[in-house]
Amino acid sequence: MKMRVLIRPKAGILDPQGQAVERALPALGFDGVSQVHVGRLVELDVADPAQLPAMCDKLLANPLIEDYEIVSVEQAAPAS
Amino acid sequence: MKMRVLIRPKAGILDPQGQAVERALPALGFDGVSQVHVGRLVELDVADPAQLPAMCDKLLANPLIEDYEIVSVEQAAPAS
Amino acid sequence: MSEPAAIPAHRALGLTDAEYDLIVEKMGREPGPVELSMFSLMWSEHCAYKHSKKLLGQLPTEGRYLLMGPGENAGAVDVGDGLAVAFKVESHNHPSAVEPFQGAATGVGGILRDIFAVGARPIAVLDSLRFGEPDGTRSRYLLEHAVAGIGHYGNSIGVPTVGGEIYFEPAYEQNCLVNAMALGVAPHDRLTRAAATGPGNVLILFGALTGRDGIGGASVLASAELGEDDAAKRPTVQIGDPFAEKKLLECSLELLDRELLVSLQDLGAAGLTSSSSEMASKGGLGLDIHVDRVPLREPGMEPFEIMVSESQERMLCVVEPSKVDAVLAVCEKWETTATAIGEVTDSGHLRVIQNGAVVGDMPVIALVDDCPLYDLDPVKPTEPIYPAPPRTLRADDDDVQAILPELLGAPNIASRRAVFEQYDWLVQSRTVRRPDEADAAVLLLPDGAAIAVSIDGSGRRVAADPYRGTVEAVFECAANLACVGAEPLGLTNCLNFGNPEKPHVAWQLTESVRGMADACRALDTPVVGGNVSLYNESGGGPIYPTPVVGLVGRLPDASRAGRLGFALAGDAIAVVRAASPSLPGSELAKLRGEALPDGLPERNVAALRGAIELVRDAVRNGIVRSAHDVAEGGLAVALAEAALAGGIGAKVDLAAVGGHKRESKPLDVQLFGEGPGTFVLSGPRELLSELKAPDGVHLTVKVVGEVGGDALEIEHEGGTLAWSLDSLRDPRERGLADALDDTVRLDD
Amino acid sequence: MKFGVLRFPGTCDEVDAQLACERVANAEILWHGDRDLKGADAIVIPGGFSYGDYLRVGAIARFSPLMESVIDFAKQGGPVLGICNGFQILCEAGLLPGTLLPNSTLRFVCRQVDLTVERTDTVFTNACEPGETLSIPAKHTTGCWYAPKQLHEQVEANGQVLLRYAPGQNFNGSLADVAGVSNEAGNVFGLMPHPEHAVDPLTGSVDGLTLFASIRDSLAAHV
Ligand SMILES: Nc1ncnc2c1ncn2[C@@H]1O[C@H](COP(=O)(O)OP(=O)(O)O)[C@@H](O)[C@H]1O
Ligand SMILES: [Mg+2]
Repeated sequence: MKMRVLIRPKAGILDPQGQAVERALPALGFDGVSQVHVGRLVELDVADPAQLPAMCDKLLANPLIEDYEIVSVEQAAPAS
Repeated sequence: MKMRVLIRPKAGILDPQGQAVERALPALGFDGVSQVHVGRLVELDVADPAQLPAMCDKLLANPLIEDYEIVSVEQAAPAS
Repeated sequence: MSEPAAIPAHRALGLTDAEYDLIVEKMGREPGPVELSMFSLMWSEHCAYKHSKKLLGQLPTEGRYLLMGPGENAGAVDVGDGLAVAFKVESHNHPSAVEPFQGAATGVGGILRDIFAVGARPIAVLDSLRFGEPDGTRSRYLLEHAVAGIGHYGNSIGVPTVGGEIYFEPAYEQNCLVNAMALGVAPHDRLTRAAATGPGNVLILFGALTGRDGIGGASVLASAELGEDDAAKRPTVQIGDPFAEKKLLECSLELLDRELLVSLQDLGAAGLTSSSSEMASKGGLGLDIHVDRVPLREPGMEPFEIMVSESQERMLCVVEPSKVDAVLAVCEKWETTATAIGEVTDSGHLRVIQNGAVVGDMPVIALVDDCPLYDLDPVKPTEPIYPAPPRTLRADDDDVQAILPELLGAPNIASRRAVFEQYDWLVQSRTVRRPDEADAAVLLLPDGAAIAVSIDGSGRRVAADPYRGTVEAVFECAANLACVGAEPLGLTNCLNFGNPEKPHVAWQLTESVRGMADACRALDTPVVGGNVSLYNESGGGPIYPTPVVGLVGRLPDASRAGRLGFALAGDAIAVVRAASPSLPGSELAKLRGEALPDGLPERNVAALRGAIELVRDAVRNGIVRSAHDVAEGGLAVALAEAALAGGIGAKVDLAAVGGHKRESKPLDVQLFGEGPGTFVLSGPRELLSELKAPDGVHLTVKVVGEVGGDALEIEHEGGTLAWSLDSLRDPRERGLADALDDTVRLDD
Repeated sequence: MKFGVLRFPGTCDEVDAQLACERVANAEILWHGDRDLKGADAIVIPGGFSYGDYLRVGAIARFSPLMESVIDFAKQGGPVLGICNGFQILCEAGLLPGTLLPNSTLRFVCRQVDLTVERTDTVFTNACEPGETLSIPAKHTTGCWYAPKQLHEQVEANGQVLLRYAPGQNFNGSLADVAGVSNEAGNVFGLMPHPEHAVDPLTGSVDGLTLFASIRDSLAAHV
């Protein structure tokens, strides 16, 4: 089954990449952007999706600083 | 408006990170995983979502080697 | 292959009708699609050196220390103690223009493979970069990403990037140059050649899987000017995987140490096609390649795609049948996929076989040796080729007080710290002189001696005078080596030029190679290898002709390696001068918006060599505590650099500098004039005053001042100029850093 | 006394670390696929890019067979030193507190830095002078040490911060200028700067040697 794991910095955790993007956008003429956070996207085909939380806790995410969210690709909406 | 950009390596482009993860998982006792790809997740609050594709092309993604997909957070499935 | 029906396939692939007819003649029939695609690569400029090979024949390739010259993946020289140093410089200009991070990264990956393909363990990388002026967003983007890409690859694979050079000129706006040089060490007996020998021996492909990377990439790219449709070339961007290459490197060296290989060859541009045909050609034999056995990253690849794929991090080796299992076991240990894909034959043909069916069958000689070599028709241009740059100097022309800080902040002179701090320059514990510490990088050898290396090539001065500018570039490298006490052993080069079919570019190329040959002879230094990158002219006309020179030397005692910074208050300062400086073609002239001169002054080559030897010996004998050669920005900039590097000031009397032309020149010429053959030394007065020019050599050696204080003071006929070190440090540190700081990069 | 120096695919500084160790004792390189620590009295996890730093620095290496043995070794009180990537791996393995985030500049930086020694009564710093400043090179992209408030307070309260960047030297944005932390028991220590690259006057400073000497001396004291 085709799944996605969305991994993002926990709220309040230092996110230099997010800050850098937020600083850069106005210079490129994009205003009204805030709350930028940069995380990781892991896409994978997994036989037994029930294993995913364990995979995330063990390898894919770092629970100390990251939250994750598991989405099946079907659920994810396509680009607008 | 709270939006998400999912950025992943273009199909056919080498994805060393995906390969490394796919190699590692069986050793951790997770089998039946394939087609692993690692990309970036960007979350942001944007006043005018219509600007997002331009932001992606200019800064958030590298159109030469990455595809991106724009999702509004409402549409995305909740954490498990 | 899909190309508009209108153009015949061979033209779409960059072959002329005449070349195509010759292929038909050599084949005795029309080539099939697989054969045509392979010929189109092997007969491309990049692989066949169609427009440069005849010229390259002029370069001296014999030398006392030479172990392996042009023709192998990298050349090698003897550094004593049974050790060899292999080195080469190569360009990755077009891929870097398309995708700077990956283009530069795979450039480093490619040159490293050339080094370990000859059995040497890579010990250093240097980079040579050319961009448009950094006030342009595009140029800043290219700079930031190319530097990040070089660092990414070199840092991750554990090879230090110990030096390099960057110039910014409008002429590179449309064509950035990204050249990378690598060095490696090997015991003499591990040096490996690429010749496939022993019919019946097995051909093993190992490393990364083969995908549709750079299909018709570098080779085709490098052979046609980049057009508007760069985008069309983008889907095939090659991604570098330094982790895979690190395993490939360790795996290759272990295979060689265990003496399991007959020969070894990297896969670079033109992938399997050029690596296999070069191996067959060097062995004078044939090869059968079974494309169906090649492990693929993507399903359904056509035989021609497999043969031309430029997927990175792959090697090819020839193995005796009895050793195949042992080879596969070593590859397994290094998590490196290895597959027997064919065998050596005595057919003299390269045969491509798919599931038993022959889909390509070509005489190796036709592929490798029969490509026509073209004569150039060089014509010296009657009109200036390059427009005068815009004036950027803020100071008045005669305000020398304000000019020095401005020069120190100029993109071509400002501190490179913001760049080299992104490189690991110390891994492997050999780096005796790190960036900014000396004019050349110095790398420790096991026996306490050291290798010194420098890379240089000022396109602006070559544009002003292709012959003398190239001579200067070679002597500049030799001067850098002299300042750390090293004697040249061998030279590598990358010739970055425009379209050689245009008479003025042909003239630049011809004159430049002639200059390089003469300079190498003057220094008794052989050319051990190199690379040629032509057709660097999209949009805004040709680039500055840019022969990038990499010079490798040796010093007997690493602990005596020279430094460029003033060391001790009270030390005397001496200036060694073999030629008088001038402003045309200088950095100051550029800032003043002056057009290039038509020609550079003639130099007394014997005097230049004399100065280099005098400085080298002074450093080796411990007579000096600092040595720095005068380059961009002239004497004043060199003095400022020596003061800033040492964190201590200096007092200098210009009148004492003299120079063998007695008439006194305008102040700005004395301060900022450029040209080879001038050095700034410091050391104990009693020792420095002993320094004498050897008899008959047209050379002046003068004590001109003293180290001390926290300002640079320069006395001249008209009075005394003084700058606090802080007022010089600030512009020098910020000049380039500011340009880099406002660019953002998410991890590529 | 013998150091065991780990080698993973993608490790870069293991030979340098071995040479550094050999200046004060014996050293042997241990392969990630084995489980045998070959009788090493102390373990060094060197710098580099194990598994290419892919996914997350140190995330994959920490699961190698050899690391399981190292984790047991550490739990029994054996001294373990993690340098740069080794520090990252030890954090991922849960042997050291906190984690390492990308440098605030997002760039790789290679630079000589000054470090202040916070304690000299430890396995790893006993050969240092109290308050001594060490000049040691650092080189990394992901060296910003971070711990949630509560954890950080604990770490400080327990005196687990052994090295801090001297004033003005913290280029990566590390919390409280932390350059190196130990575990609570004090037998596991990680730092971002590279002491193994500061052991020879020819190639720079020699200040890194004291850390290796400290480990040797503390082991000698305990036999
Ligand atoms: N400018 C040059 N000066 C001297 N030798 C050169 C030059 N350009 C290319 N060569 C030599 O020609 C041979 C073929 O070069 P190249 O195709 O770049 O090798 P590779 O495919 O291994 O990179 C090499 O041995 C190289 O050293
Ligand atoms: Mg090669």
